[in-house]
Amino acid sequence: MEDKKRTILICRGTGCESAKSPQIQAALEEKVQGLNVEVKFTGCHGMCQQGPIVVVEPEDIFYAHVKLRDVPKIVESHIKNDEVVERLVYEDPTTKEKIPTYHDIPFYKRQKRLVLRNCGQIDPENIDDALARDSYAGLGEALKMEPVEIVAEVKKSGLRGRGGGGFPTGLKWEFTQKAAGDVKYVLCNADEGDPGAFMDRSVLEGDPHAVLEGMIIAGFAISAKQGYIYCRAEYPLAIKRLQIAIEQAREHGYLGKDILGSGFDFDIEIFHGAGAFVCGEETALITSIEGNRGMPRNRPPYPANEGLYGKPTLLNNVKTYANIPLIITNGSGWFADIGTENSKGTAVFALTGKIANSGLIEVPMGVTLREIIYDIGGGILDSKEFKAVQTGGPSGGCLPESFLDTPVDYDSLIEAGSMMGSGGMVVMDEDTCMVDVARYFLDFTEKESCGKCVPCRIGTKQMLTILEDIVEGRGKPGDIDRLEELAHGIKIGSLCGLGQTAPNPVLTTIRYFRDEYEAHIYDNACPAKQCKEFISYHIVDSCIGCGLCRRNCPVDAITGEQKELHHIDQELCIQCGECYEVCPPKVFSIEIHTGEKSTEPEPVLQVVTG
Amino acid sequence: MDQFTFTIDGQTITAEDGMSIMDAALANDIYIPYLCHHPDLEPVGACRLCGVEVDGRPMVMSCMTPAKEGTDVRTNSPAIYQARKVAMELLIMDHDMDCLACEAADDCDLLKVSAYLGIQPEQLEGLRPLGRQLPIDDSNPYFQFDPNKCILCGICVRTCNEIVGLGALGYINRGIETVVGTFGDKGFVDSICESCGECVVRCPVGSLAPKKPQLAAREISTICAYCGVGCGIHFGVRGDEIVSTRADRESPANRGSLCVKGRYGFNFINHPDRLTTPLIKKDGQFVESSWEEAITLVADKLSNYHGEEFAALTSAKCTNEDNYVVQKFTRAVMGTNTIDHCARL
Amino acid sequence: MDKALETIFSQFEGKREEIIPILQKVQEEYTYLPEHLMEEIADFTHVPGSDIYGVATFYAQFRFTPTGDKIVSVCRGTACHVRGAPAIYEEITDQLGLEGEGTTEDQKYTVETVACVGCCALAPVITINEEVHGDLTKKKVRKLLKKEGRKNGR
Amino acid sequence: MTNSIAEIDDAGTIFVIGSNTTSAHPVIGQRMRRAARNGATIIVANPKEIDLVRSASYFIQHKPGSDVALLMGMARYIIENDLHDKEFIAERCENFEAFEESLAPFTPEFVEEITGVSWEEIGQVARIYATNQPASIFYAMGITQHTHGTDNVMATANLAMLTGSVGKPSTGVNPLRGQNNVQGACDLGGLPNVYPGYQKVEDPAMKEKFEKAWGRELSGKNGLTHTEIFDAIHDGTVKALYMVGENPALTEADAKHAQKALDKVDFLVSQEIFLSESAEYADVVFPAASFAEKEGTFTNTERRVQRVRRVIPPRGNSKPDWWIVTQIAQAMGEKGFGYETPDDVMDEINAVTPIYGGITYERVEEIGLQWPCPDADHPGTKYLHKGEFARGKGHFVPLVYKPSAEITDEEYPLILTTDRSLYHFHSTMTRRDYGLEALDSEELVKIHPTDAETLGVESGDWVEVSSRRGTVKARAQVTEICQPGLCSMTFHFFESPTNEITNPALDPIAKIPETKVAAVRVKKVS
Repeated sequence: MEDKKRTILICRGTGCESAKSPQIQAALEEKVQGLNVEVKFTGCHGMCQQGPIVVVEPEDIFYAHVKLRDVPKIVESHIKNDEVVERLVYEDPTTKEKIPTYHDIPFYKRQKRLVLRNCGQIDPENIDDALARDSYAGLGEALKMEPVEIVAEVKKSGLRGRGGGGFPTGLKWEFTQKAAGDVKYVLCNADEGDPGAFMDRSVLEGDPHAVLEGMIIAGFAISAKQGYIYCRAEYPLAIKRLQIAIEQAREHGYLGKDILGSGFDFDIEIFHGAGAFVCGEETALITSIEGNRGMPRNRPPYPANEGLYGKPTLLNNVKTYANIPLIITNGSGWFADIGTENSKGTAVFALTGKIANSGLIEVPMGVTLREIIYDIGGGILDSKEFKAVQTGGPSGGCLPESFLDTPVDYDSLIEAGSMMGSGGMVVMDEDTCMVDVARYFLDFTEKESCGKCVPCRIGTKQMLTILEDIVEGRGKPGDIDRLEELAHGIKIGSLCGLGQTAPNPVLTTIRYFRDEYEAHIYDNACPAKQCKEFISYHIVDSCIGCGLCRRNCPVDAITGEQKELHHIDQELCIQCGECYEVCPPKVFSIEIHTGEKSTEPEPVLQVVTG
Repeated sequence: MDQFTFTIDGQTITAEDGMSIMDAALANDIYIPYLCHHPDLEPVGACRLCGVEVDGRPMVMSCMTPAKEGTDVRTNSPAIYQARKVAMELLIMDHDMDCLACEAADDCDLLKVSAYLGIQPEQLEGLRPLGRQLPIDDSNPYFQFDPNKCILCGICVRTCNEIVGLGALGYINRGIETVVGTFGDKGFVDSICESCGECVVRCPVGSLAPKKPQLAAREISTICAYCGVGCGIHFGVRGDEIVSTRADRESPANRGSLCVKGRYGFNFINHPDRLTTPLIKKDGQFVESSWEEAITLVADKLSNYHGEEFAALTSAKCTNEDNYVVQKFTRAVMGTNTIDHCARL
Repeated sequence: MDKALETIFSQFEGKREEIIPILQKVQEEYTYLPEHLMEEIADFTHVPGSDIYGVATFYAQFRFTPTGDKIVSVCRGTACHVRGAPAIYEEITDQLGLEGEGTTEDQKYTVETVACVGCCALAPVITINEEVHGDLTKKKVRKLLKKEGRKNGR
Repeated sequence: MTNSIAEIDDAGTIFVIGSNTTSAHPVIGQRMRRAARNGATIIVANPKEIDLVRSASYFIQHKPGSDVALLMGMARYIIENDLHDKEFIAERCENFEAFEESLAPFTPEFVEEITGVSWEEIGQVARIYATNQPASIFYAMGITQHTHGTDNVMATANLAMLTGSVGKPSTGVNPLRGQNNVQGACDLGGLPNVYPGYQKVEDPAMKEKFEKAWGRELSGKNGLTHTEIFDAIHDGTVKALYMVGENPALTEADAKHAQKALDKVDFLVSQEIFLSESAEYADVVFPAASFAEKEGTFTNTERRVQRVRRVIPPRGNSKPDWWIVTQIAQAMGEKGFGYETPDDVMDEINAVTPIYGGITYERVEEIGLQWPCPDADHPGTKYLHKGEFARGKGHFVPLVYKPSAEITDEEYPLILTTDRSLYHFHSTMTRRDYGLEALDSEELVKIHPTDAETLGVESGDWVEVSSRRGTVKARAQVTEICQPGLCSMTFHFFESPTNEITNPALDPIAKIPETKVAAVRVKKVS
């Protein structure tokens, strides 16, 4: 077996890089000198929690949590002696079962990776690696087609915008193609701002050529000569790899003048976003590229007719473009066979929150939330109770357990009061306060509102203030109705998608978790025991008097002799939770109570005289 | 220009090509509430109050949407009322509602729209007051800027850009923190602001307001007396005093614009230094005299000079008629062509 | 004009759409956007100063005061939030003696929050000068800052 | 102005030379900036970086007094690059060959040397002016207040004719007139060489016409100009001076000279609204009604005659200027001064002034009329020289470069130029407005940082500015608005009477003093 050629793949997505994967790569390269082994790095595998990840091929062995000191062991035992390093193979966090081979890991088994086809498989900084996996094959075919044929293919595929809105991509292409004008632009929205989402980042870091290829095909289809990728500056690695990919694509004749001898000219530039979530909105993104405050414009006119510099402009999300080469190569029929009747293809999610397997997943449209959360995600972290799943980021909603069997597609999620969004999926457990979640999202949208239109600018602030009052014990009867009324007014009144969807987290939490709101307002209780104003910490009889909590209490509220039952002075306690955290797990003698505070009549209006 | 018809609330109205729904409505005396619209400026659709229903499509911004032949526009529907009401309630809760002490109280668009929507105080119960305590900029001698009353309609910012072409004002920060301000958020006088007051004139609320009350009893039109542009001005008069100015929109010279001198620099007229009676110098001192005495004196004296001995300086500040009389006097009475003025200075 | 600024300007034509890239380069060079440089940018791009200032204050990336030696960015993404980011943020500001976002008196640290660094699987996450630190607890934060402090000679 | 203010909106190129438009003609300045926003190309040529530069696409910062070299250089470039309008020149102009010959000395090297501007930049703006039509030229005192001011004006006219930029909408040569009614004062004969309507006093026919109209024998000899009047007082010719609202003690170049004359003259009458620096010298002072207190007309820079109305009654016992003079004439037993209202005066103007022939109060009630307007049916004239020049053919004037009267030397190493503040207009009115005074309350000597450094001067320091004629004191403002070697002051502040040091040397034809160029030295004082 000595001669067997092996490839060691080291993940260097942002997550793994933060855990020193570049050093691991360097160490491996040094150790395998003289052996028949190629060491290369790849983009993200999507299971960042398990990083750094090292995959050995052709055996398809998946090593997780690899440390620098593990390098000699891998080389000595696996490479030289064909012995898999048992200690480092992936362990299922729920079943604790060791699963050595990549494709047997349940997290991957249930997935269908189209957009993520090359992520974790190729060296994103090496175009030859991408070419070996058929990158730019779609472009070659597209250039032989008529632009109208390309648009027809995209239309037939049923692909819908992967940025979240789900507008039929082919239709958008058709509008832009038909729009009058000599100068047109192709824009890629890589301003992935949804908190809790990193799908686009992973694609850009792992397979930048797929995005470029999609954009070039789009450029050919609508007769544009220039493309821009609007990428947020918070993604330095993605920008770097895109830049390298663009340069390599130019060298290989996929970008620039007379692409592949077709006479078609097209080039792409990267625009670094400067930190404004609203720039994910298409008109805001365009005004931002033009050098302005990223404030959305009224539509119509739509970008397809009047976009960047007033010219017809096609704007799609990273993942939308990444789908295009596949549609061209495999045909629209092949693509349309995947997914549901109205939602074709796959959905990519960043599955995060209180979930056992956090990570990036790709599934065919139509699988249920339950399958994603339990079969792929491995269920709730630490065996807690599932409470809600949030999709669509700040524009989406929180769905309770009763919706777990909802199929994941554009229309079903909207019907349930949430939305597909660009792919964030955050799982919440029993310890998550849903009022606080609503407050969190409103805090986000309030900070990210551009400030142009009244409903969004002041409305998000007004809702946030009411929500803050509720979680901090100043809620008033009537607040829930007021929130709903505001929410409806803001939804219909706001200028752009940010404001129109900002109330969704509030509306869905009220719709599905109204009891939690009521508990805060009427019972002085936070059922999730999260809101400080409503909770108190108590030491119960199982206390062994170790003194850990006493020593860690920042306000000296805990008293008690060594080895005796301790006591928390409720007057002094600031509910910081330090005692709860330090109490040894096997002792577990700190309890959190809620709803015990007396209801004090609140002075509604104070008239001060004199 | 081509004309066409469409209906607003069932009433058939005539519009011209290029008119927005709002333009057409206003031209036909149909009121649609708005705060950020101004006829001189490009529309932005920010206040969201002018939304109408077009052929059943809700919330079409009437300020930005061209009127189209044959369309059915509704200025009111439950959804539109709801959106407007919420927007208005939000604005009120974010606004310093000290109306009695406000310069704009007699002409405040916020109050006007609020009245149109019938907003009642008890309706606001349960909403949290968001008013901020931002410092008032009173650096300019003629007007002040109170950001706590600002509704961010952007009319001032657009005016400074589109009308004045200066860009002294812009938006600062983002979201609820957004304020109108100058470069570096300094006082108006420490910026490139030229104090022309075009923004003050257009502010729909009391945020940018003149420091002195300006309500006039009547208006009289004349021409500015400063530079050669010859701007048309309507002076507002109360009793015997000029209390306000308004640019003449019909004047081809200024088309509704004025500069700082023209708009505000009229206070010299009532200055206590004004000469109010003829003065005759006696023993090196000026002594007040009657018109008769002074006229007689000058007539007598001038009879002693003729031709080259006399010279007159007339004035580029005076009227054509003044100048004609002075030159005629010089030429016909004093017998010389030595008359000049500061044309060259 | 400043030599560094001249070098930056030499890479641009002075067009309106270059404002954001120019501001980014200037901040990269000076760590923040000094007022007099924004005036120079206004002249260079023929855009009113108020407009430049408006653009700069719109985007979270731009700063108007010099930063500390280390920039600690606390992610406030959803995944981080539900996994304890607020406590992490509190711990960091407590440890550095700050009231909220800002720079320490000794100019060693600047603490800020960011929308989402896209490392949600490692939540809660902070970055220190672009280096990502994930799966944090209060304890880990204390250790991390101690380590940074040693590097910093603090 | 040959053209109208409103035509600015549609100009392709707006070439502004020797005018600080946004300060001196703010509403026109606004209009230019607005035009620039809508796509017009603004070219500013000025020794100082004036505010309008912010809206300009091109800025030529030439040396003070080098306008002829700059404009002739542009003309040369235009001809060399075949950008001139040959058809227009052939059909509508004359003397082109002589003009073309006169361009010979204006070689690129020579022009660069004189103007301090590279030939490349000059060529660039020349090309824009010639090709980005319609192109209009605007100028003000920065062109005229030179010993070669007439040459400067001719040079702008040459340039306009060369490119056919005259006699069409949004083109022309457009002097921006300073005072509100300087146009009207000129139109109505407030000049020593012409009767109302620019009818020459030396033309016997005109003399006869006015003798008949006025019933008096008239002098057929040109009178003295403004500056000459003060010399004539000094030499004893002029013994009585009648001043209507003028303040030469502050505004005349070499103001000391004027002050001495006022002191010397036998009999001095002043009609004023305030006791100005000059009125202080008078024997009799008449209190005049302000513009807001009387009826009449003003004629603006675009030749538009507009109606002035009595908004409030005259303050105290003050009276309109025409009334005062009428009273004196009557007291002197004169007939022909029986006017009871300004309307009566206008009737007479209509009768004797062809260009005002059809301008009646009734017709200017709303928006005024632009002269020439010879009769009651004439609609007025938006722009001049349409189809044909007023004089027939447009006459190209060959020019040579002449340096300014005063050049710098060791003793006076800096050039002083004057300008105006947005917040003031001359002095008497604006200084008495609390707000304008608050916005701009003192003279500031603007000086370039390199000169300031050499002199050890910082912003806010007190400095003395001295010329061969005197010294004034003011605070310094160190600013890159001025080019090195140039400093600049306004003349609004009696506390720092700038015109006591400016140069009274005259343009030989227009008799305008060279207030834009004086050699000075600046010294820091404590």
